[in-house]
Amino acid sequence: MKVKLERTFPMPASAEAAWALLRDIAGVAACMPGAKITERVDDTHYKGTVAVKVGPASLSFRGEIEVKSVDPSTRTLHLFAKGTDTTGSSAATMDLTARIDALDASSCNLAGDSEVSMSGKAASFGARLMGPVSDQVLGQFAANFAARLKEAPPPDSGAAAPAQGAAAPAPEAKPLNALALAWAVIRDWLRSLFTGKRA
Amino acid sequence: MGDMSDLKERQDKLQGMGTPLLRKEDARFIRGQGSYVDDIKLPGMLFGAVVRSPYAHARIKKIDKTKALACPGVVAVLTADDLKPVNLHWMPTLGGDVQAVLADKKVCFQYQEVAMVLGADRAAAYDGAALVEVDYEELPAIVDPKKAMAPEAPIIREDIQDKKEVGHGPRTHPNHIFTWEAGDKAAADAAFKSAEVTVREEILNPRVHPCPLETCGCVASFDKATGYLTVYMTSQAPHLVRTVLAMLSGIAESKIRVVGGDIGGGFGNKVPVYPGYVVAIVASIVTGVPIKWIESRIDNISTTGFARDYHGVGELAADKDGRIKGLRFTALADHGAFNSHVSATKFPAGLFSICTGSYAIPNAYARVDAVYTNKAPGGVAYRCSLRVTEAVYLIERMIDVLALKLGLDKAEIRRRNFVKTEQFPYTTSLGWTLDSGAYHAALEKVLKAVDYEGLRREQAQKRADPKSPTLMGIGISTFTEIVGAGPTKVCDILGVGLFDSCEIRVHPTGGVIARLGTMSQGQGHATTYAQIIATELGLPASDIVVEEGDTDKAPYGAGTWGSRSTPVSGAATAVAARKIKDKAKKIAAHLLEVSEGDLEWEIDRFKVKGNPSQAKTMKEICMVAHTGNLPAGMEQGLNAVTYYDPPNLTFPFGAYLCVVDVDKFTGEVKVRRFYALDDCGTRINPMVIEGQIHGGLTEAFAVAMGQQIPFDENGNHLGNSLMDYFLPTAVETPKWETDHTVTLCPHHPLGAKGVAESPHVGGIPCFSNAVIDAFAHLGVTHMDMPHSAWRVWKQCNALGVNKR
Amino acid sequence: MIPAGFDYHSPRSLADALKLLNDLGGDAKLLAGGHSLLPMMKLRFAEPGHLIDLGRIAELRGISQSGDEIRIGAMTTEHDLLNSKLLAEKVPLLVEGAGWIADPQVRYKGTIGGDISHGDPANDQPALMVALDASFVLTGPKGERMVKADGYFLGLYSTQLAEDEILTQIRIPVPPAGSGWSYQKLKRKTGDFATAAAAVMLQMRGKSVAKASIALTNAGATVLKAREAEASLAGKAIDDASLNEAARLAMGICEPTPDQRGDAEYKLAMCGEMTRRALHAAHARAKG
Amino acid sequence: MATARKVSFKLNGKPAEVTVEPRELLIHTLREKLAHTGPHIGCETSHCGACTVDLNEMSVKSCTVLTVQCEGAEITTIEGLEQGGALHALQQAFHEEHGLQCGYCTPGMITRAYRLLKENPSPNEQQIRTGIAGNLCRCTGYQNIVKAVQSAAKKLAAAQ
Repeated sequence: MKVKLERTFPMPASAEAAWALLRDIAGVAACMPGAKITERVDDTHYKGTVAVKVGPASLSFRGEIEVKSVDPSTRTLHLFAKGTDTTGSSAATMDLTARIDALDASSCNLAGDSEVSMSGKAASFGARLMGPVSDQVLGQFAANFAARLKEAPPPDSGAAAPAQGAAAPAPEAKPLNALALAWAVIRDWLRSLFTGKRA
Repeated sequence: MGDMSDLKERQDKLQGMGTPLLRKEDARFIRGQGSYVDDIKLPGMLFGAVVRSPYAHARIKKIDKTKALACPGVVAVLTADDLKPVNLHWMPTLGGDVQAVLADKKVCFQYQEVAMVLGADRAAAYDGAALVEVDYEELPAIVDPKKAMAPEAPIIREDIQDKKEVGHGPRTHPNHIFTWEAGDKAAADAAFKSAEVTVREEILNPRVHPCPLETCGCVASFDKATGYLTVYMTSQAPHLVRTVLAMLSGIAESKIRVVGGDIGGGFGNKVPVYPGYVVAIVASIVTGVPIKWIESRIDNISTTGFARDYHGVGELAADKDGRIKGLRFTALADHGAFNSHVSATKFPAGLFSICTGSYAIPNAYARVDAVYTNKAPGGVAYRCSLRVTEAVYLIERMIDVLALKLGLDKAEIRRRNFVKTEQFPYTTSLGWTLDSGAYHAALEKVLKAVDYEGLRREQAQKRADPKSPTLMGIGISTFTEIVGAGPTKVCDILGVGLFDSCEIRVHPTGGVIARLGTMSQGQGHATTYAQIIATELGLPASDIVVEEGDTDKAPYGAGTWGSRSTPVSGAATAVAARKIKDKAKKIAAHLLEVSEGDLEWEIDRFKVKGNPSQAKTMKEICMVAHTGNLPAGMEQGLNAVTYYDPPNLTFPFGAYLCVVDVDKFTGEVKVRRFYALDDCGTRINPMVIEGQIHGGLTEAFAVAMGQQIPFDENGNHLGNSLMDYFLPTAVETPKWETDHTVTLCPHHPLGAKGVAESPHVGGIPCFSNAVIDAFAHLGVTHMDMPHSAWRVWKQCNALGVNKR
Repeated sequence: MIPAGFDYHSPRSLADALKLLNDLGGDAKLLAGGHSLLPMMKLRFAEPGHLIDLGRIAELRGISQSGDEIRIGAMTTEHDLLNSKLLAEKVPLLVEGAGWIADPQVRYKGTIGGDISHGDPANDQPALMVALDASFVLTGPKGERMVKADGYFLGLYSTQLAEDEILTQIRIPVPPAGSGWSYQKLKRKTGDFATAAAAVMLQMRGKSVAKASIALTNAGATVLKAREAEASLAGKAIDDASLNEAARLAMGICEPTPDQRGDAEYKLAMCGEMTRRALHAAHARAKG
Repeated sequence: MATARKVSFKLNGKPAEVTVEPRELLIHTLREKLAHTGPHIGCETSHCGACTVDLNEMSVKSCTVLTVQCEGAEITTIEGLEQGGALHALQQAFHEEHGLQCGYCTPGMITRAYRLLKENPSPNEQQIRTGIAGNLCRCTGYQNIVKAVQSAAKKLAAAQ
């Protein structure tokens, strides 16, 4: 099962600030609902876990993240993450290209282009959920990202060590459902801003 | 002269052939006392749970058992590396290929067996299975067979990539399995060149699954002290399985006992030998304790014995009156990751060459190309003989396509092409000799019964009325089946000829025990075989016990699939009974002090011609056969065993008609009427036959209207639970009307043919023909199965008939 | 398939259940009929540490009338709804709807509260509740609060029910006498979720529509209330033109997810078709 | 790991007590701890009905009921329908109307029909078909099952 999503979210901060946060992998991970960096292998390779919670169901994936490219000139980050769930019966990959487009001094757009693919039992049973869930995850990610930009100035130098990242101001985002209420409140705000259409 | 009432009373007492005798096997089933494999519980038994691949194609980098082994109740975790020392990590398949028992370095289809966790109980085994950590490196998967032989296609089977052939002739690509041809291509091509009319259609038989209500499973018990292996398993062919196990394990076949027990439906799914069985057996040999392995439903639909996946192209050439001059049928067969497709050695594409159907077609050519894909292996015959549904579907669809092209009525075009009764035995241009048939009579009886003309008039009115919310379709199928493999000169599996057997022992007081090489999965063998013996020997069916499926008790046979039981074992039963009857006659002549020539048989006794008071009943003879008062030199006892090698297959046929109403706005198809006339020759138990027809039609309905195993582009299985896989309930299932004619099989001792598969084989094209006929006036020549509301609506929408 | 291990609690009173829910926190799941949760647990998609079985809390079960309101305990089974004389008389839509849910065995165990709380847009009760303008009583440590069905469903599997709350009662205003009703559900087979379904309540004044209430099942991330479609019918007669327009407007708000039941195009069309048929059937039943 | 607990209930009229983990499903308790192998496992996702038993006068799919939920319950399985050596009218009718073939769905089917007839003693064909829609059969096509339920209903009515 593959789902392609292109989304653009407005961010309440300068492109520089947003870019600084975006290039901090641990910080980015912390914005992913239920995600956590557990180990930094090297500058471009990390190990982590992500717990996706869909109602009573929850899948927790453990796997690797590879930073394919970081391009300051276009403020573009290209990540590839793959993992298998803890029961070994499902697997997932996510190919994410995130770009910061400046709007004005205090705002910018976070443009995300992601392809999520599922394998195994989760694909067999979750087909009808994948689209909506990916959509919610991405929207949640944007909301957290925006929140973090508001909260605290992100580390301004290079890719922060994961330890710092993990200990960064904003706590690791809670799994999706816990934030359902908040999510619902921002949902329409996000909807109204969606520019892309599902491929 | 015995008076009539007395004769009738004696006749009725036997409850022999032709009587709707209630089934003997029901007694235990209605009490919940059946003995299915999962009911078996042996002391110290462990449970095996299989760890399966989430990927359709991937390398296995590492398997870490640590966490699983630390799990409470987990006894062991077996992987390919553990099976290597006993050389059982790979096994031969019924298709002449090899199959990984547990994935060896790579997985080639989703849900493939990677490891088995042995636990003290089910729960522990499943807990352990969830803790086995496998590192995969995903590889690109091939899901569409049409892309399998592309130059850049990833190689699925690296283990055999250099092999020039896998059992069935030269390979042209690493993902190619075999190419099989039948008929005279030049003659067929010539017929097409000179033809007045030709039609061509691409026709898919989608990948489906037989999905019996009981999944597959086994209990393997190896006795280290005696070296004796007992396997209780869900097998339609216990003796063949025992032979395979002997080949695999090196254990003497005399020390292997396979027990079928009661089987909760098979429909082809329970013919092959699956990795789960083999791992359980190895595990029992290694641990010395009994191992139970039972498939989950998801495992069953995802990994064992799928059917079809034939991507066909049909072509017919005819004159302008619709007389068929030539046929060219080809198919691309998706066999999945291993060729464990069930087939007779000489028939890699099964009996696909029956595809000339009920019609006299002078020139024909058939070809099947089989390829590997990253899907589950299998290719079993789902309630049909090998590849017969695919063949019959093609011809019954194509003749409709031809009728449409010529503007001919669909009944009329069949009349014009039927093999005529006087032409039997008729040898087809693809080499089969059809034993007997009365095709015209069957069709006319059906058309009259349903008032065909009236239906066509109603259809014409509906078509003329744009306000009609429904489209009406009328489907006809006049099929010829081919069932009852052997003969051994033509059919073998792994070298074992497809004969079958029956051993009959008659006891002094007239009780009879009969043992056969077949295996009932609900067909009622214990009843119908008893009826054959009752009629042949004049002993009441109630005193005749039939046993099957325990290889220690029953004589060797190829099992029950492809409607073999009546054509082959039924014949064996009759022949064995007749051997006994011949001996009985000698005894009777001896007792009555007359020559055998002076005796005649009457229901249950031999009597002296012209002196009816002088007679010996079979019951009397049974006792005498066990005394000393026998003809000089004759041995005691009344026993016989027969191994029957049929001279030919049998060719049951039928004429079906289906009326559907299609909802233009939802695409839902309502089956208004289904009339099924079957001709299976002599009818041994009409009640059982009717039950088989009902069941077969219902499975045909499921296949035509909803069954398909869907995959996404990564080879993910998208419908492997009973939520998605279509098994109709009593609400969706139509009501069936049945009828019959009787045309005896000339070469069967009882004149009988097989029947259980006809309704499936003949039913599927009938439903399709009905649905497509609903759109025929709009120029639609074909729609692929399954005719789900969604797909049918898409047709309505494309044609714009659903505009409000 | 066997669930992962968990601890089981079967409180005898609502108070005990709330206390357990509070003490055990996020690791606990409420068990109602179990036909959504247990299969997920058997597939090990869900591995809660604790199950709190609401099955033995008598106060959560029963159907009664209080004033012009029908009150249904959250643990009342679909089977009970199907066989309730009171509902047959006062809220026949609920009886008709319940008959379309799953199969007989599942209806004996499945509860109206469980169906609603699950927050699955493919479930049937959400649309029935929205069409009937029902309200839900949510009970938590701080007591009770009332929430309208319309607005209760936030997203896929997410509702306004807080983690420390239990849906305890459903309240349905008795529809005016003469109201028409219908639940039209298209599905592949018995026991399947809807490909698309529409619940309709309809009040007529003479030949024209006084009030229409339309809710759609499995047409988006939550149950959808087809407001524009409802509005378009106000004051109009039910005829081909008004039905087509209502169906068109209903389809306008649907975002069905493609799956084995159909692609988006088909499901969207079926949302319209079910709306049309439900309105048609409701009209045939409406008096006034 | 969750602690096992004692659960007692009445099984076919006789008291039964088992010690089970909370996660144990009723079907496994019946089949593996109490030697009642009449109810079968067919799908595990509560679609096929092969595991149907009668629990407190409800037809339930015992693969989707926890044994711990059955404390104090009255459970009837196919094994409990035969009374004093006499088959229940449904068991007899399934035999006489050829309402079974492989026999795998039969215990669940008959147990379901038993409750159906208690609630509706004279169902018409459509009511029977919807009444057994939670039970799948792969062999019979249901036609003879419907006949069997109808004939049992008549017999039971006559016996009243």
